[in-house]
Amino acid sequence: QEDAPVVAAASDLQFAIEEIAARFTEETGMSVRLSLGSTGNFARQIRAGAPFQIFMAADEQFILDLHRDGIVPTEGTLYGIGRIGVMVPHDGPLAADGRLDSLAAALEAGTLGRFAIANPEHAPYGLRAKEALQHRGLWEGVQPHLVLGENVSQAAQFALSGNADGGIIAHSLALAPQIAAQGEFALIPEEWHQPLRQRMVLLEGAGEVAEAFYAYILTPAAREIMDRYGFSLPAGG
Amino acid sequence: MALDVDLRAQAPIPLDLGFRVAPGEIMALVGPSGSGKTTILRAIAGLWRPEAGRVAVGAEVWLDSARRRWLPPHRRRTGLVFQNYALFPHMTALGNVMAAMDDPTPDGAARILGLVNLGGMDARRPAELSGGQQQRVALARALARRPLALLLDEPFSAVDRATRVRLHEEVLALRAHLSMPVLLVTHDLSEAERLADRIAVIEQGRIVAEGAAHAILSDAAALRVLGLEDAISILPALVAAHLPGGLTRLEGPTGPLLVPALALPAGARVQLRVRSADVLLSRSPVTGLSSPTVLAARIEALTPGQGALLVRLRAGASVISCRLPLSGAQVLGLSPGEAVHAVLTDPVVTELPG
Amino acid sequence: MALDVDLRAQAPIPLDLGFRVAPGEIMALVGPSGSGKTTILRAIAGLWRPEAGRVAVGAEVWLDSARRRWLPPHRRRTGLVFQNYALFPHMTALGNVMAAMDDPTPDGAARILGLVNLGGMDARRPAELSGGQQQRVALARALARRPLALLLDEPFSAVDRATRVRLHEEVLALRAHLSMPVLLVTHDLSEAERLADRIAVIEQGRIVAEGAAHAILSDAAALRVLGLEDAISILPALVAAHLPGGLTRLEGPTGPLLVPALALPAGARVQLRVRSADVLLSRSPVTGLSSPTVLAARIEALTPGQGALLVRLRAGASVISCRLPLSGAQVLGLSPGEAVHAVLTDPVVTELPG
Amino acid sequence: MDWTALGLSLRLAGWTVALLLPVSVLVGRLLAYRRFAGKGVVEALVMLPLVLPPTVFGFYLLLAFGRGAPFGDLWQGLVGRPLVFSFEGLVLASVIFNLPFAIQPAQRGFQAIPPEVREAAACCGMSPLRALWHIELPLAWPGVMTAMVLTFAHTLGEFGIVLMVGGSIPGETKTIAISIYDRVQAFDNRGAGIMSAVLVAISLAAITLTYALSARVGRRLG
Amino acid sequence: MDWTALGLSLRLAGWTVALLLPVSVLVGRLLAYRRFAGKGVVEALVMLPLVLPPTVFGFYLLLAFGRGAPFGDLWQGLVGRPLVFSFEGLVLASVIFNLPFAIQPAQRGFQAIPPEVREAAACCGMSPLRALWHIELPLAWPGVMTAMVLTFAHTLGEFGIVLMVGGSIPGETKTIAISIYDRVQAFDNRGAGIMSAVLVAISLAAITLTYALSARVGRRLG
Ligand SMILES: Nc1ncnc2c1ncn2[C@@H]1O[C@H](COP(=O)(O)OP(=O)(O)OP(=O)(O)O)[C@@H](O)[C@H]1O
Ligand SMILES: Nc1ncnc2c1ncn2[C@@H]1O[C@H](COP(=O)(O)OP(=O)(O)OP(=O)(O)O)[C@@H](O)[C@H]1O
Ligand code: MOO
Ligand SMILES: [Mg+2]
Ligand SMILES: [Mg+2]
Repeated sequence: QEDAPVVAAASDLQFAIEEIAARFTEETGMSVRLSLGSTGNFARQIRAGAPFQIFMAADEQFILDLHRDGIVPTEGTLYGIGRIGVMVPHDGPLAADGRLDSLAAALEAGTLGRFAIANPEHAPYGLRAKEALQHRGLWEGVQPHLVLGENVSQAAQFALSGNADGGIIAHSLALAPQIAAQGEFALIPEEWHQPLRQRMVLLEGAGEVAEAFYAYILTPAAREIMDRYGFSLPAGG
Repeated sequence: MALDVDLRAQAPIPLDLGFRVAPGEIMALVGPSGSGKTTILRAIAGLWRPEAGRVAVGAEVWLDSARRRWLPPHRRRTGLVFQNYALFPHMTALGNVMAAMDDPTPDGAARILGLVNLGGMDARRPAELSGGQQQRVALARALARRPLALLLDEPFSAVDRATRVRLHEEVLALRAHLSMPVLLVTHDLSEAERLADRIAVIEQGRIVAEGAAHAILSDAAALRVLGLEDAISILPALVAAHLPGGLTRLEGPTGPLLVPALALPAGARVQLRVRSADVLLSRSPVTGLSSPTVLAARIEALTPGQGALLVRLRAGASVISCRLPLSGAQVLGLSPGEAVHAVLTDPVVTELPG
Repeated sequence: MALDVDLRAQAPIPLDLGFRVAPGEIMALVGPSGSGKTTILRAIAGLWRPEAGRVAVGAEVWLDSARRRWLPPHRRRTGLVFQNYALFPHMTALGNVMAAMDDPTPDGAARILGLVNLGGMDARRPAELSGGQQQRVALARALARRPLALLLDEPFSAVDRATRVRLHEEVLALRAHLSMPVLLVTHDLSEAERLADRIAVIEQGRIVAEGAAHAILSDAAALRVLGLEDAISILPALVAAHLPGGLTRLEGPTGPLLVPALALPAGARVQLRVRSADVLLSRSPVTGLSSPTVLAARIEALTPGQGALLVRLRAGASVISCRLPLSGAQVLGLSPGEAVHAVLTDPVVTELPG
Repeated sequence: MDWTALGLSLRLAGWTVALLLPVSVLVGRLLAYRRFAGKGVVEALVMLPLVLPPTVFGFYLLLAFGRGAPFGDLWQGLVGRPLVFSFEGLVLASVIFNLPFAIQPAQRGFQAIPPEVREAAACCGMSPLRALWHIELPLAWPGVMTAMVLTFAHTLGEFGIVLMVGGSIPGETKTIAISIYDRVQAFDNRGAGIMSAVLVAISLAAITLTYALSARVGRRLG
Repeated sequence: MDWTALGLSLRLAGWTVALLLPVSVLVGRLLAYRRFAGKGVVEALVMLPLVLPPTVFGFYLLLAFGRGAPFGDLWQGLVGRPLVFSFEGLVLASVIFNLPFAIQPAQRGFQAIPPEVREAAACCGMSPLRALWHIELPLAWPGVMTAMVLTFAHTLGEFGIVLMVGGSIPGETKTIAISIYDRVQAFDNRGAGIMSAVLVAISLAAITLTYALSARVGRRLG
């Protein structure tokens, strides 16, 4: 365990990656250690020499930048496209409605309370949420109501704690049973925002186990889990 | 108002005593180190709570364990000089005094500091004062409160003789003026003698002797508790007449007494204090000696003491203690019942109030 | 080894003095409150650094501002009793004493506590001790260090008379035994008289009088600084013979002197101390008085004092101060140059070392 | 430079110190002088807000202050607006979180006063309140000072709790700490550096000034 | 329950306290007794690690300790492994971050010793070192104690710095604080609750015990 390779994974992968890692250990007898956090933080830590062997980012740009700067050997592989959607607590004032009509109505009526998204300044899911809101023409109006999570997981926290009327969170989180149970979720149309292209990369000095796990994520068994948590992969992507 | 004190405790030291100090009276508590003197003052001030007892000033009851009455220290109007001063370190001398005043004014506080000979030290903090100066600030602070009972725990121990004499006078003046009961803890018997009306000798938390100062100071047993053999006799008298040649004649229970001229009117009540070592005896009448104070007396008792003979004389209604070197007694060949002439070589004459 | 002290400073108080204390000698520092006595001890111990000066014990130089030498306090082997004790509050009495010992053993520390009459208080912390008990722990701690110089700042002020007498004896014994210089700050002149070989009178940071104890105690000017008018005369003498009738004959510069029998061998050197108020004068020879100590003297000077006449007598090579009530002088009609008989009513005879 | 956030942080720190000063004095004094059963446990309890990670602590506050929780609803009923995502909520959270800093050093400050000095105050006729004001406070001042400076500094830098119960609302709950963090996360190192420098400079000045003033206050109270 | 993380946190807190104890005593004593120009500024500087948000502070440590930074490279050259993302790195970060807690209360503790007691120690022939050990430390103990308990508790709860400098590597730098936060993030409230409860219980016990023991230590040193 002590020398099992460390996988740095964006927090939207929280549930999917845990399941994949468990399955991996079951099948191969090898194990990895998971470190979940914000993509930006991981990128910075990798620049500072963090001993991760695999980096799974929520936004491929971070990995492309690392590669450009010669910090990671390859451009890595796309492992999924993230989706966002509206999550509202049960019995909340808003309806879970992917086209955000309920949100727009509440705004109009002046009944909207707090609305949670991840911080668009640095959280990939936050930025996509912002784009979607802009696309729907709600960005200006909703701003005074926003509460910002440090990452998408915290945004979900806010959305569901009963202190906000709802929020825009990752599909992957909404699919997790413990979150799904707390509210209703509806996907926002894919075209409303830039795609959340999620890329992973093997870092310099990655060992055999890391390589095996990296490969495993792309196997159908793992893909099935990824799909289940909403990380669809476009055919041939 | 009189101070009534009655204290009983087992811990931290056994204590079992009671006494009363009249208004305007100074009572000295004397006794060996560790006998409980400070503890008594602390109990009166309310800083220590005895297991049982009663403390009252006049009708104001500060402690009555029978009735579960207990007044906290700040509600008791005491002026306490702590043995270790306990000044407020962050305040100046003036600030310390003002802290105890009901209507604090810098002028008032400065006046009290003047009383204890500390004029000009107003702005100094305790750390910038010498030991004796700190002690005097503590005294000034205790006085500033205009207390119902003044509790002085060795208040002059760090003060030089000259200042001490002056402070004695201040305390006496104050006592007469404010007529409050004063409790004075001291190890200096001449201080007790000069200041106190009554003395209580404390030993192991009990009063082993108590009485008028002159009685205690001539009580050999009481003095032995204090490690002293030197008794002091006190003779009351009235000023009778002023004689030519710088003499004053007193009349008292001992018969007429000549003393160096006093600046007191005829009829004034005075008291003579004589150390037992300052009494000389002669079989024949004494004349032509530089000390005029000679009286006729009769030997009541002869007790051999440490390297000396203790002689108890009776002169009229008074008793005079006299300590003679053994040789002196042998030379004279004294025996009880004999008449002698006693020369009082250095009597201290003080006026009595009233 | 002798203690050499020379101190000069402007702040916080002006200080300008120097003195030397021989090994085995006790020098008393007396003076009004705030005159700088504590400051002097602190400078010697290294707790305060004067602007200029020199402090040395024998060849060991602790401070020499000319040579920029300065030894920190813990490297100076002093035993200092602080005026406010400064005990270590977290340690027991025993711990306090052991803290100052080179080879700390509980037995050794307990022995020293016994010396200061504190047997059985070993396990008490300062907060559980009375004022006088704390002061004695401080004394024990200072002694425990086996210092090269013992510095005592009013070390007995909180101690009762009986204990004080005992402590005086301890200090004298120790001084003789260890032969270290001792500096004693005290306000109690009888203490200075009993303990000190020499006295320095401090006023405003200067020595205004310094000399053998008997000289200072009979120096009216010096005493006035201390607020005293009561001079003490000191007469050296040799034990000549023991007479029948409980008397001893002394020979000295004053001629023969009879005193109550002494338990000293013939040839022993002694010294008589007489308070000026304890001298009576007579024109005619005195006999039959209970005090045997009478000597012939000549009047050197007559000075009117406060309500008294101060008489300076010469007897052989010695000078005796005498304070007479004005009346006494008038009765006798004294004038300078006359021969008189002086009765010493209560001389204190002490043996001199050697 | 996000001046709004800095102003908010300073306001937050100011309120926290102002509210904790009496608590620090009263509870610190109580723990210093009173003896009671289980005092050791109380002293340890005072430390607890430190032990939980601020984010986790904040999470529980979010639950406790939030809609549906008794306290949150009570507040909403009384004040008319929710406690979470509001400045008041931050102040409350900050007060709770800073309890250990506020109480412990003050307690030590009170303990350091020699007992006979407090006794002398009583014998001078000072009521406990006057003694507190004129004697105990000036003498315990270094400890209380430490308590307040620690609280002030810690509130400025507090991040996790604010993140959890604040929601990063500009002008309301987006403190300078969050703002700097956002710059860092956005890889705007220069912006973060400037803000950090300003924050550090202001804090340094504020603390130095406080120390200097406190020496005077100590004297004035005397 | 993540026992590995708890063990790691306790180890980290232990090391931090152990390393800061001498610093707290020496620097605290220095600030308490020495007078020098600019002391007020030094005292304020000591407070600074508190003022920056831990995450930001951690970010700068990451820059200072990381690859390419002189200090980080020096360490790597000497020890053979990087300082950041290692337990040693966490300890170092934690030591720096806890300086204010460690120094301030200790300083007050030393200041509370009456000067004449220290003078008496010197007059008893105690060298400064012996006086420190036998007199000053036992008397300043409450302050030093407070410093260490604050440090201990704060290290257990520290999150931001550990996250930044550590990288949350299980068994190496993933402390209990991060582990609890992860549970919270994963909406595993039950897991987070259990871990929080265990952490609180252990801390409570540890602090209570420390207070009790410290009373004894104070006595023993006497
Ligand atoms: N820090 C200071 N600032 C100003 N004056 C001071 C300071 N310390 C001492 N003094 C003054 O120096 C003088 C000498 O003090 P010192 O303690 O030596 O006197 P002392 O002779 O020991 O008096 P006492 O018999 O009352 O103890 C005093 O008048 C005192 O007020
Ligand atoms: N907390 C305590 N625990 C045990 N004994 C104590 C405690 N406090 C005081 N004592 C003892 O009580 C006795 C009386 O103390 P107190 O201070 O009343 O004496 P005192 O007569 O004032 O002595 P001194 O003249 O030396 O000041 C002393 O023997 C002292 O050791
Ligand atoms: O990768 Mo995140 O969870 O949007 O910070
Ligand atoms: Mg006492
Ligand atoms: Mg002095």
